[in-house]
Amino acid sequence: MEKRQVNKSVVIGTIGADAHMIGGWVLRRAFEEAGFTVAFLGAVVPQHEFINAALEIDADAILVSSMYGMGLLDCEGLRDKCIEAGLKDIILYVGGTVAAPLELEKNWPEIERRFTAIGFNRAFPNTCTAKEAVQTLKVDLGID
Amino acid sequence: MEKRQVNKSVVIGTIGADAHMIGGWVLRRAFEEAGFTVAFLGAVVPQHEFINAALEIDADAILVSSMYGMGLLDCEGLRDKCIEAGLKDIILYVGGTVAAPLELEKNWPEIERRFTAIGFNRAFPNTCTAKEAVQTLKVDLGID
Amino acid sequence: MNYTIRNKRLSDDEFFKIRKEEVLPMWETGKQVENLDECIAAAKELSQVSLGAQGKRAALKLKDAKEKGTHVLIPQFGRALTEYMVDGLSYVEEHSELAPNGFWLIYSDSYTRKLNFKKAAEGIERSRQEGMSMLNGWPIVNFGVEEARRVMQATTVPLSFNSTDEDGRLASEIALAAGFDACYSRSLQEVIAHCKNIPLDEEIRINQYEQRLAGIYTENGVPICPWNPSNLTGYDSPGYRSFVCVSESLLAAEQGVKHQFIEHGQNMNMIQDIAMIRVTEKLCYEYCERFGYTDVNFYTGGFPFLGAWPPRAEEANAMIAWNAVITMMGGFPGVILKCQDEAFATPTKESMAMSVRLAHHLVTLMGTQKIADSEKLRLEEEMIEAEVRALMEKCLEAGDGDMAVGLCMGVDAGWIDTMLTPWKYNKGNVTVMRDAESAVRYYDSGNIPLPEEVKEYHRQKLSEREKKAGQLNFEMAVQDLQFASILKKK
Amino acid sequence: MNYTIRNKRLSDDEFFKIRKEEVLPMWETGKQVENLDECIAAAKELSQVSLGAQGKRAALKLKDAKEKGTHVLIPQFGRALTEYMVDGLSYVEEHSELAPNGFWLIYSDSYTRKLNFKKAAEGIERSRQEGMSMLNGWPIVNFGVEEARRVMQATTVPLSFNSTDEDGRLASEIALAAGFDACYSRSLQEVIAHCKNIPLDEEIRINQYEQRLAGIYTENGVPICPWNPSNLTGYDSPGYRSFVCVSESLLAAEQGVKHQFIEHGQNMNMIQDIAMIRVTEKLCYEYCERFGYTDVNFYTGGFPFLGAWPPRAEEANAMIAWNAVITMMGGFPGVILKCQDEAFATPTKESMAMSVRLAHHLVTLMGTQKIADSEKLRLEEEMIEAEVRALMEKCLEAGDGDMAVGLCMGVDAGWIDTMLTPWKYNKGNVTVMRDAESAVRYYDSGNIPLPEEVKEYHRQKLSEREKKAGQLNFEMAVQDLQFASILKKK
Repeated sequence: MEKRQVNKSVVIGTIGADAHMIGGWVLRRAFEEAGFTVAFLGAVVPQHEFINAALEIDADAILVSSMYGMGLLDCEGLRDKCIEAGLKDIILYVGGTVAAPLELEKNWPEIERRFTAIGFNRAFPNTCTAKEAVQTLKVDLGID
Repeated sequence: MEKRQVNKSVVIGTIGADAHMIGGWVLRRAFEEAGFTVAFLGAVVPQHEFINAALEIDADAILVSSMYGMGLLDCEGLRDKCIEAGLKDIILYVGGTVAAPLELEKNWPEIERRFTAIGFNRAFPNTCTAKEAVQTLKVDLGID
Repeated sequence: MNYTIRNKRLSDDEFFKIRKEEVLPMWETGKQVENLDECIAAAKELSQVSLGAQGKRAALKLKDAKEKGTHVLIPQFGRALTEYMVDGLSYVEEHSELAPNGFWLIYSDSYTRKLNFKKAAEGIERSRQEGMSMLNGWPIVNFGVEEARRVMQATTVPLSFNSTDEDGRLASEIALAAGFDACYSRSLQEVIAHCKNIPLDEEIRINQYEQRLAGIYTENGVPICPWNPSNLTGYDSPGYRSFVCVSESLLAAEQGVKHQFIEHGQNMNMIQDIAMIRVTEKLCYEYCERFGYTDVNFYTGGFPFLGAWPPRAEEANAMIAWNAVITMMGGFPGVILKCQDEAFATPTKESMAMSVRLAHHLVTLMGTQKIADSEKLRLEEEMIEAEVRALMEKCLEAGDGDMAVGLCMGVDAGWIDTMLTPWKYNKGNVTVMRDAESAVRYYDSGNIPLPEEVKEYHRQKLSEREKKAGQLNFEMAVQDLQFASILKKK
Repeated sequence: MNYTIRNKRLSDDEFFKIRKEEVLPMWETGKQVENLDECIAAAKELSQVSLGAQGKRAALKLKDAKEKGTHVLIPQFGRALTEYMVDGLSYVEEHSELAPNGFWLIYSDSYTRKLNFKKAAEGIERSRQEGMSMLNGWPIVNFGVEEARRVMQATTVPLSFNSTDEDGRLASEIALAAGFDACYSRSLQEVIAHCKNIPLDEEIRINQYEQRLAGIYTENGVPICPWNPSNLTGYDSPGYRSFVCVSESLLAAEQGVKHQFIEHGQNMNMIQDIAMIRVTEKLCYEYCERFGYTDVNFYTGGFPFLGAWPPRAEEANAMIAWNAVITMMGGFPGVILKCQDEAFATPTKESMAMSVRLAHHLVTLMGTQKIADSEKLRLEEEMIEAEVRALMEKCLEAGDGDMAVGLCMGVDAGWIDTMLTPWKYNKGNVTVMRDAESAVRYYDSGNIPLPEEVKEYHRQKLSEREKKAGQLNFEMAVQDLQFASILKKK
């Protein structure tokens, strides 16, 4: 199978019932500055809107922000929906305060395990900077 | 042997090279208010001054204050000197911040063990109030 | 545009029609509160169980603190299961000095706030399976009024329920029937903070119901103290914050609300935060008076910084302390508390107890110390007041004396505006930045009707930063968003 | 009475005679610093190892911060063994933002401070046996100059050695030769705080040597910044605190000290603490000017509350934060830090790192915010200034222009006086209490030459408390001593 061409485009938004938009907003600026095409969906974004936007701009990656502690629940099923939509290989990142219980947040390997299990490529704690996110995606896309 | 008569008198002072006098000063007021005769020696008091004062007022107890963390070292030998001076049965209390290392201060049973080993009747952490000290001594003297 | 909304009290007919047709059917637990008289009687009973003369009523705690010049500590809590709630509230009350003078701010989870009760139910189930709280708050609607009364009985202090997001009506019904406070006064505040698609006039309509509900309880002997919060996005001009609060005080007062806890998210510049809250209180009284609402009581409070928090306990402690110091130096009775977990997770009982202990000792240490009157404070107050008055008057003029209409028109026209929000109707043509002393100023005031002297003041303040930091640019505004949370790596 | 002491610079002959006969023979390690030129050269070398343009010199760090309006964080440390010192300093520097702008305050143990080097040696031995620090500081004299240099090399920031109690001369010699700062300016401060029997004139004589030592290093290219502390007993009138500092600034200046870190223990009333420190700085410059010491630099700082601390981390955090907030709002560059362990033990490295992190984030949050000028602050400054001037002028008059003589006469006559001290020559005829806002006032001013308007001001302030709390009495003064440390039992 031929590898899909990288076209430096990402979808960014805050998933679920979460109204926190600043993390995504800062990310958007960082990716635009790094030369990416960005579909910025703001906050309170349902899963299907991420996928529609990804199709529209032929995105390399969907970057999901979640700050209110229920990211784990909100992200379940997103990979399956991507596959259904023909986005089997799209990169999925999640970042923020992704789990309400402190016992989970303080056990980051467990968080990563859980997100890997539901098809995410990476999970970033909220100490991650926008710059680091850009850098990591570039590496994952093989364009750095 | 006949039991010595209780005459409600105490010696109070801060031992060793320690200049903290306020704990002792508050104690003094509480004991005076409770009807005790108090020999108040202030701060930076060597062991022999405690004993001289105790002989002078025929004290029931010597209340040693120590706030600077070296009370354990400063108090060693006081019971022996009391015995030499004929004050075999005098009650010895120590109170304050009696050990410099946090690992000791946070292990209060060990502090008590150490002070008991060198002949003290009781050791009080610095959370003890003057009122509690008076009450405890009254019980120990059987006058409550 | 044409708006059907008016700032006018709902008649009983209107209220009970909405109640029956819209509110109670939202979820099966709505049936439990059908009989409003019984609910009010139960609330009266539950909140008189009292530690002091004020019972478990936030209004009376705040009134007492305001009169005495002291402070009411207000920690926050919300977990997926009722047993976690009971355990958490009891733990904090046992391990801190919250009682008798403080009270609780209780959160529901965000699914509940979005009326997604099915997903909340899944979260409850999931939490039971995992043995931990997988929701970011307590799904009060799913649990219903009896469970809410269990929570009320587990505490020795009042409970204020945060009835937030688009539609808090059913949640507020249940909360009030259990003896809580609820019924936040919020319309513009709420769409800016938590909504995406709802039009403002619809949000006002929904909120009028909640306000009227509070009014009915109050008229029947249970004094409800809705919060009138101005937390917004965490990055707003103090004048805008104050304006939102003052404008909404009129909407609440019209529905019969007699106690309003007016609280503002703090930007962490002491002088500016204090000036903002003082101006709000002054103008709430003044505008309510002007419209004939002469018997409304306002109590002020400070909400800790709403931007991003740092991910280490010591830095979070610095923020807890500095925010509380600002609120107390302002002389504001309500001291709302975040905790060390803020950057990470929904607050744990342990961290919340620590936060109460820290703040309580600040109360001990600071006593009745307050900021002194000064030229600087007066000037800051004047500038904020001028901004609020300009917005209020423009609203009233546009709405022909009707604040609800004026608000809608201002937002649509873009002369009511703020920088960053998930809400699609906000124009977002303004930019705020911090000045050399970390006060928040307009870098670009867009189409806000900012008086020229206020504009000039903001410009001058920003130029002080420019002198230190070089030419200001938009990147700096972005950095400002993270100034309190990003810790330097070593 | 007749005093032989005079405020007059020691001649080289006098200085080196005392050095040879009194100071170096105190303990065997004195021999190591015999050659003063070599010591100065070594100090220069050691302190130029630099993270920034200011090298490892406290004077230059403070000067820079004063010019820029920023803050220098100053944590404290002292453990029985050199390896604990090296480990502790490195740990904190690695786990906090102490470097590059902060510096250390290093404590010796109390046996060393009382020149009981034999007992310090036993403590070292005992610490080795027990595997923990059984001394409350680092016995610098026992360890000698090479070990001190090891400590200096282990840190990336300056080290200030607290040369406290009756006689810090040998300790200061060793500290300076290792590149530290030392040579506290302290005579009345010290007898009040830490001594019992030594007469003041003797204490002044001892301290003149330390001051002259600092002068010699400074004249030879190593700018020493002695602390001129006014910490006293923890319960003193702000006017008395300020007076002690101002009077001692003259004694230090006469011996050639060019940099003085004037720091005061804070009473935790923001307005009063800030007024106190500002008055001190102003009058230090003024009186030094008057006596021709025109090239002395003063840097201000705040020392956290010196009374009893609470035995729980959260309450201690409240005190760390509130004290730091006061110092920063005053605009004072030096922010001295205590830590959570204060109520319990000698600070651990872990708690000290936490304290630095908390304070550093306050610096981030507060930026350059300062207290605004106000009538209230000005009045407080006026009252303190009047008290200090009255005492200074009475001293100078009694001493016929000689501050050293005046101080001795004032103490003996009892018109220089404070409430509580271990020192037997203090009359103790004054009582201080907290007023309604927790500011410290004279309940009884004894024989202090307090101007009538100041007396009246204190009376009026206390009557405000009386209105709230009922008739004042001595018991309240006793309770005031513990107001920050006693936590209510539940």
